[in-house]
This record gives sequence, structure tokens and C-alpha cells, in this order.
Amino acid sequence: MLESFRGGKVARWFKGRSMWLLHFCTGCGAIELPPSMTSRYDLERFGIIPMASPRQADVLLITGYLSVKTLKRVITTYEQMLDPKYVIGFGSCTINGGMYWDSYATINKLDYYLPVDVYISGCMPAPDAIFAAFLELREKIEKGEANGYKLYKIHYERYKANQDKVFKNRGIIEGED
Amino acid sequence: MGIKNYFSPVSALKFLVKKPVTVRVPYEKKEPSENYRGFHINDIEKCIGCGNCARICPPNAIEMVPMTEYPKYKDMKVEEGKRIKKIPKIDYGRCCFCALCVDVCPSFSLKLSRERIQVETDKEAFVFIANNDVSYKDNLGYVANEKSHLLGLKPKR
Amino acid sequence: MLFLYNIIIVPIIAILIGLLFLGIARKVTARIHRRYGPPVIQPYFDTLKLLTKEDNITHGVMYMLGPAIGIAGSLLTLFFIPIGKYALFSMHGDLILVLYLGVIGSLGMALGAGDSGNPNAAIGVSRGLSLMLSYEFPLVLAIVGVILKYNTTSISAIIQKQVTSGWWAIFVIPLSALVFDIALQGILGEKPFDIPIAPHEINSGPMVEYGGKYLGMLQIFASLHLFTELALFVDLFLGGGANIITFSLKMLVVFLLAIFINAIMPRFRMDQAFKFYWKWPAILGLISLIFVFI
Amino acid sequence: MKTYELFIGPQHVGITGNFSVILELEGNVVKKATPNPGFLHRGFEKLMEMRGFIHNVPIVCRICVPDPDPNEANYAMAVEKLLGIEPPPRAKYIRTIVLEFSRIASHLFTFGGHAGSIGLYTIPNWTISDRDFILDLFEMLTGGRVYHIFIYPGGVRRDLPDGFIEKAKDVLNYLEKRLDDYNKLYFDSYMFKKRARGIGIINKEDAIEWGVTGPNLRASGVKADTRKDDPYAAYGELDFEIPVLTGGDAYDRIMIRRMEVVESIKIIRQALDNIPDGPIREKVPNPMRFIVPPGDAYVKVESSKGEYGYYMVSNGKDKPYRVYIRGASMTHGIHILEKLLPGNYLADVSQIMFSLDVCPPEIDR
Amino acid sequence: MVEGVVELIKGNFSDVEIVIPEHQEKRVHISVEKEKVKEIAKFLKDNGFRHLSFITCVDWIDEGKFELVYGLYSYEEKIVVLIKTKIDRDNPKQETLLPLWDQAQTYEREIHEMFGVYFDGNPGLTPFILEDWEGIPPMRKDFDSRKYSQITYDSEAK
Repeated sequence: MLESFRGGKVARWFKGRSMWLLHFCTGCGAIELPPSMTSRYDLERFGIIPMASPRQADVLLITGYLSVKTLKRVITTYEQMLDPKYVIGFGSCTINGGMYWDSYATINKLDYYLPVDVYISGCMPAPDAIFAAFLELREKIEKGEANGYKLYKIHYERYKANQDKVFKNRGIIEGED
Repeated sequence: MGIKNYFSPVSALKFLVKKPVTVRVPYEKKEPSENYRGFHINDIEKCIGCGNCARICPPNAIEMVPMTEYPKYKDMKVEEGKRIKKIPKIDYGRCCFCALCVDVCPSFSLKLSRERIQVETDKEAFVFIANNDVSYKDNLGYVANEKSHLLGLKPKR
Repeated sequence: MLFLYNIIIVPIIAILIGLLFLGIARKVTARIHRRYGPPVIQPYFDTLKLLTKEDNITHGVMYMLGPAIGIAGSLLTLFFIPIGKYALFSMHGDLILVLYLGVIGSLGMALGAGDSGNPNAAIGVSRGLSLMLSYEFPLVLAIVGVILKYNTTSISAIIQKQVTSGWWAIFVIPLSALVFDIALQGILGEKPFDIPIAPHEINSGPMVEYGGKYLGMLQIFASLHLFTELALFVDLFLGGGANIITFSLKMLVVFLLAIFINAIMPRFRMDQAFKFYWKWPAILGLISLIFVFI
Repeated sequence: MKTYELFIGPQHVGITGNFSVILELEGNVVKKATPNPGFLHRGFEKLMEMRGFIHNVPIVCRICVPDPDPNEANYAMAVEKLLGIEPPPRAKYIRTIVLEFSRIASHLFTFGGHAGSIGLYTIPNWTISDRDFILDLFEMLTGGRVYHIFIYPGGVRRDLPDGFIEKAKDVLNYLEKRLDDYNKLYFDSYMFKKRARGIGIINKEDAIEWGVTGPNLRASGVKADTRKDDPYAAYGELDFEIPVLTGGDAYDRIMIRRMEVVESIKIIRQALDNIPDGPIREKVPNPMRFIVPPGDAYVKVESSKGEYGYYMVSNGKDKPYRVYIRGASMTHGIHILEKLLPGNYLADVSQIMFSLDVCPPEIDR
Repeated sequence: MVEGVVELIKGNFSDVEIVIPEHQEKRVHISVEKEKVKEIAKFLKDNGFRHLSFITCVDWIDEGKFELVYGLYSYEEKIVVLIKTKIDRDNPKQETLLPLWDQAQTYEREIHEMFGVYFDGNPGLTPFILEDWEGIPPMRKDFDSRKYSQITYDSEAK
């Protein structure tokens, strides 16, 4: 009974009303987050607040391009988050490489490595677009369509193979035993 | 440092009774400025298919495709021996909204609108042929003028 | 029967009011920030969401028991504090008992967080314990002031004496009340004393590894803790309350004061907080004791 | 006492952007700090070699995200030096206005970051929302909120729109009024002094030797500013002061930025009042065949973080042969942090980083 | 003044090529042998050029040389001096400037990583910005970033 309540409509409604995002500035998109979180736009009106630790967060924002060095940390972070968890891809760079499509250091397509629930276009997406993305994500959560975290488990082999392709030394994050 | 400095922060409490500065997006709309660099609009009839925009695009977001790829002109008759006009297809997974393409468009057919919100789940939806049939076609944003045009051309009246 | 009924209803009221207060705090802080802030009932959403999250991580038994011990400690404290007309367990010396029991919650947190194996949590716990060491001294001074003034160690008796004399203790021994309020800022973990959870320094400290339903339990613990400590202040210095509504209003006033200070103050460094607590509140507490003796 | 390692970043609240510092701690005191950059590396210098001179204009502003315009100005100036042209006076004035607004915006961001790092969350909410009014001005002028892509080689992209001068003056008046509020809550307050005084001191000699630049250098008592020493844009014709403080600690580094905001407001007012008429762009090669004569040039501007230098080599083709970007944070973020952090409390690590105004994308590029 | 700096260098060093670039005020470019870099840098440092702005490298692949560029700045004269020297591309080695400026470490580490130039006497040439990089250093002209990106990031693993 508890299990069915967890995935049920009421629980999903609460999840959509309280999306905690992880404070991780992965790329330049992070510059539009402070304006949307502080007084001028105020994301907190929708119960969206930044969290310091991945254990507490529900939404992982990939704010723009990801260098391979960051991608390694992002995946570790993503795997540390508790289910259900959602990923929002910010701007062109996460969709098809954006400005850095021919750079040797940044990945081009985020969904090879992580399941993405919602993409926003733009380079920078304006705060309104960020709001639109969050509201879209809320709608998807309420409908039960934001299943990225389930897909990650189902297609884990594929994601892992893609990740291994870009990491030359997987798992060795400096200082981690 | 006087005693004043201990208690001066209390003045911040006056904002308890003042009106917040928040723009309540999405209930209140924040209008983009006059020449905002939003999504592309292309007047396909006016476009001459020169490919300047594709060549100047820094992230290679523009690909020139035959006009017949656009649904509206799908059944267009092509005369024998004539090339089909090519029109720009733009990938918003690459575009950086710099508007350089607008500033080199010799026919002034390519323009930017003020529309800036596109949220999708499917990333294929970000590739589209710039056209004039979109809902925001009258919401013009960045349009090249004679001072900004990089080739020094003047828009025709 | 009524007793059993109360034992269930009082904690639920306490949790609901505590969460509501957290929501009010967020709303008020938002207004000082010049924004609208979340709905007042946002903490309910947050807690319910956290409780329905899946838990695929554990760090051992203590990690799971930590929040439970915290809640148990706070509940136990709650039962000894008269809330409005509810006074479940009341006896001589319960003030001393409350002082002891109040620590259990924090210690449970410390045990649980210490087991999570994250250095940030360890630093947070050590900071939390040092902070406890700092505010306990002025806190005890303030409470001793109250005990000596009313010549009893029963909270109910203190309330009774305040009501019959017609003067709340805050007007009789204002310095002790002030000292207690300063200590309360530390107990509630509001700025400038939110050192144990400083997100910019140690990534939210003790609860850095807590997520899902454990974090939800911590949220409940936080609201219970908030409720008990505010209730203690209202009982000791504001003459308790005739019913739950006036009682809550008195608590809200005390809480708003803490929130205002929270919004306009940066955080102390640990050594500065320690020095501060053992200097000004301690001196004021001693002066207050002298006044009580005279 | 046993030492232990603590990772600050890359996922950490108290870090400026995506950056990592590995701390070796003994109790609460930092023994050794090893900055670990590279999380924002995009290989800009390589990308710029692969693209034409005009294609690089939209790219360079992405190097420093909070303060993009000095990059654009610097790139444009480097190309102009190689082409041997000067932008027209009106373009110079418009550049000055844009650069100074960008400086104010960046400083407001820094105030917010620093106040947040010591736990005063009201200030970030105020300053960053006030910065938004400057972004609105940018949007009006250039069409973009964050990335302006406005300063071209040879001049600027568009003329000032109608009503811009009045709106800009309104924003300046508003900011001046708000500075009073910041003063009361933050700059003058007792707690701010208590936290920031005596933290992370750089003395004058060390500052020169270690390569500190910009506001951080001026906070240590050296009166040096590229805007005065090597004037670019319209700075040579405007009247302004360079504030200097001598403490060299976190407090002075924040206060000097506050004084710079006041000076910037003064500069913008003058520039708005004295802006000359005329063309906004000098003739440059056709963008489709933007060929720059061979040679090399080093240009620098004063950004809000410090000295910003571009070393550009051209071999006579339509692409730059080599561009080297000297970001101000290159020294601040690596070398200075290594020197300053040991001996400080863990609680002050993030404060020192914010007071140095380290901008990680500048380091990584 | 620029002339003063030129006189100063000419008076103390004989085989130094000095160029005052066109259209650029307050800039002096000098080209020297690679062995002389440290000596001339020390001389300039003693004469007021105390700020090391940057060290960078240019890959002249057609000539088979790396060109190292050192930027020094004087807060008194307000002049930038660029010291340029060419080193062999096949055996890229150069003496470190660490004894003169501690902060040279940052720049030398970066050049080592991006171009593969070794600095004799610098103990800390550890990976700096890139992680686990294999193959040719990315900033060399013979490294094709576009091709690398296509191979590595534009297709899924099988």
C-alpha cells in the first residue's frame, strides 16, 4: 500500500509542488539562475529552492556545456541523488553541442550519458524560459511522465558504455578511494 | 565605528511593508525589449538562398536545405534545369542567438523575433526550417538596420 | 482516555504548528528580501514529498536511528512543557528535566550524522556541540534566574505564579528574558548562530548525507524542536497561554523576533560565537541574578 | 594533530562557479590548499584558431560569464590594433558605457556572493535583483540579457536606441539610492567588519610580486588601473578617480568594489552627457573575407576582476593564428588562493574566494 | 617612456632584437636567444618590471619551432615588454622562471599541459586543467579538435 501511495497521484502532486534543485553550477547557464532565484523572479514561489547536497535534491540542472572533467562529477552526483530524480538540460549546449560543438573538451549530446526530462532552448535561456521549463517539469511529474530515472536503470548498460567511451579513467576521481 | 553600526541593519526591516520587486512570471509577463534576439523568422518568398547566414554562423547551426523540404512548398513545381532555392534550416541545439546571420542577410528576409521560450522533451524538435508561418511572426525583435548590417546594405522600403 | 488522546493530539498539533511557523519564517524572510516567497504551507509540501521519496541509500543503523532519537527526545521534552491548557506531565523539578531532555534531540542528530562518514557532517556535528556548549551557560543562568525569582522548579507553578501576580516574568526579570532570547537564537540555529549548518562552509553540515524520508523526519524534528523551545520561552517569561491560540500567538511573536534577526545578520565564526556567548549574555545573566537576590 | 582532507567543490555552495579546492585541514584551520581548475574548460584558444575573425565575436564573451563585455572590447581592440584602425568617437563612448555598466553588474554580483558566503542572504537577493535592471538596459541596447555580442572590431554593433539615455539615468539614480540601503545592512554593519577584517591579507609588496591585479591590487595600496595607465575606449577623455585602500584584507577588497561602483556611476553619467554624434563603426574588411595583416599585438583592459589581456598573432589569413587570453583570475584563483588560504579557518575559505572575485571560466577558458 | 626602456635594454644587452610595434602605444617587443631569457627577465625585474603578466606559447609548425612569449609590466613606467624566444619543436625545453616569480608556476604548468613544453627546474608540472589526457597536447597545431570531437562525442558507443 505504501508503495502504491509513493508512486500515486497524491504523492506526485506533492513532488511537483516541491522541487529542490541541486546547487551545481556546471556551465555558463548558472549565471541566469541567481536572477531567477532571487527577488526579481523568485523561483521560491513554486517551492523551488537550491540544496547544498545531492542527497536532498530532486532536480539536477545541467546548466550548459559539460566538460568531460565535470561530466564525471555530474554522473557521480546524479547517482547519489535519491529517486525520483529529474534532469533539466539548459540551453543549446546540452542538446547538440551549442557553441562548443567542435571543442575537444566538452560533450555534445547530454542524453548519451544521462536521461534528460526537459530541454530548454536558448543561449542563455531567459528567466521566463527557465520558469516555463520548471512548470513543464511539474506538469510531467504530476502526469507521471518524468521517468528519466527509471530509464537510467533500464538502459544502464548503454549509458555506462557511452560514459566509458569518454572517460579514460572511470571511477578515479581525484582523492576518492 | 559608532553605536549606529550595531543597529543600522535593522533599517532593512522596512521592506516588510514595501511592495516586492518581483515580476510574477508566468502570471505577469515580462516583455522582452524592442530588439530582443529570440527565435528566427524567415520570409521564404524573399529569401534568395545565398547561404551567407550558413557561412557566418559560428557554431554551424544553419544548414541550407532545398525549399521543397518545407511542407508548404512540398508540391512546388521545379522547372527543368533550374536549381531549387535553398533555405536555412536552423538547429537550436547549436544556435547561440548572436544574430550575425541577420546582419549579413542581403535580402533582409531573415529576422529575429521576441519569442524566447521553447521547452521540449524530444531534442529532435529543436531543428526547424525558419519560416514565416509561426505564431510569433509579427512579434519582431532584432532586425538588421543600415547601421548594423555588416555588408553595409540598406533595407529596401 | 483523555490522557491517551492528549498524548497523540499534542504532538500532532505541535508538528503542524511548527511546520506552519517554518512556512511563516520563509514568507517573512522573503518579504525582507523584497520578494513574495513560497506559500505559507510550503513546508507541509516539502515534508510530505520527502516522506514519499524512495530510499536507496543507507549508512548504517545509527544513521537511520539519528532522526528517530531526535524526534523521540523532542517529544519527551514536549510532554513536560505545558502548552496552553495541556500539561501532560507536570511535577516539581520538571524545568531541570526539560533542560536535560532538550539536549537528547541534538545529540541524536549528532550520533546519526556522525555515522554518515562525510567529513562535512563531522565538522557540522563538532560545530553543533561547541555551539551547544556556548549557549548552555547563559541559558542556565537565565533559567536559574527564573527559578530563584519564583522559588520553584515546576513550570506549571511558574506559570501559575505569573498569572496570579498579573506580571509576566519578562517584565519582572527582563535581563533574564533577554539572555534566554539570545540563547534561543542559538538553540533554534538562526543567524548569527547557524554555524552548524552553514551551507557556504560545510554544505549544510550534519544533514549533508540525509535525504528522503530521513530528511523528512529531520524536518519534523526541526518543527517539534522549534515548538518546544518557543513553548518553553512562552511558559517561563510570557505567562503561558489560556488556550492554544493565544499560546501560539505568543510563540509567533517570539519567533518573528528571531526571524528578523536571522534576516539581517551574517553568521558568526565558531570562535566568535563562543566568545560572544560567554561574554555579553553571561554578564547580563549574572547581573540579572544579582537583581533577583536583591 | 591529525590532518584530514576536505573537498570544496565542484559541487559546493561556497564556491564561485564550477571550481574545486582540495583543503588539508587540521582541526578547523587550513594547512594546505590545492586549487583544482578545469571543470569549465572549453578550449577557447583552440576554438578561436579554428574560426574566422568575425566568428569569434560571439565566442569571446563566453569566457567570463558575469562580466562579458571586457572580453568583447579586448578582442575588438586586438583586431583593431592589427588592422591599424581606430573606432570612431561615438563608438568609443558607447563602449565605455557598456563596459562600465558591465563592471557595476559584476560588482553587484560579487557583493551578493560575498554576503552570501558569510551568511547574509538578504544582500544577494537585493544586489542580484538590482543587477537585473542593468541587464534590462543591456537587453534594450543589445538585444541580449547576458551575452551582448555588441562590441565589434571597428566599433559597436548598433546605435543607442531612443530613450536609452533617460532610462540609463533612471537606473543610475535608482542604484545610488539602493547603495544607501546596502550600506546600512552590509557595508557599514558591525558584523560584516567583524567577519571580514583581517582575513586573507595581501600586503603591497606581495601583491606586486604575486601578480595581483585590478581591485584586489588597489585594495593592497597600489594605485594602478589600466583605464588610467593605458587608456582605451573613451576613458582618456573622462574625469574619474581611482580609489585606493591599504588594508589588503577581505574587507578592503569588498569596500574598494563599492567605491568603484560609485566611480562607475560617475563615468557613465559623464559619458551619457558628452556622447558625440557620428558614425558608430569604422570600415573593416568584408565579414565573409575578414583578412587581417600579419603581426602580433598585446592589448589589455581593466575588467571588474582585474587586468585582462589578449595576445593575438595573425599570419595574414582570415583566422587568428593564435590568441592567448590572460584572465585576471588566472593568478587570483590558483596562485593567490594557494598562498592565502593556509592559516585561515575553514569558515573563511569561501569568503576569501568571493572577496578575490575568482571567476573560474577565466582560469579554465 | 618607450625610448628609455629601449635604451636601457640596448645598453646592457648586445644581441637583442627590439621592435616597437606600430599602432600600439607603450609596448616593446624584444626577441632573444632562449638561454638569455632568464638573464634579461631578471635584469628587467630589477629595473621596475616586477609584474609578470603572462607566459604563453605560439606553435609555428611550419618552422618547426615553439615561440615562448613572456609579458612583463612595470607599474612605474607603465610599459609592457614582451620577451619572445623560439625553441625547438622536437625537443621543447626551456629554463623555468620559478626562481624569479612564484606565479610563473601557473603559466608553466598550463603551457606544459597544452603544448608539451618542458620547463627545466620546475618540479610541479602536474596535470592542470585537463584530466586523463592522452595523445598530443591539444593546443598544438597538428591536433584536430573538430575531428576529435566528432569521433569522441558525436556517436554512441556500440
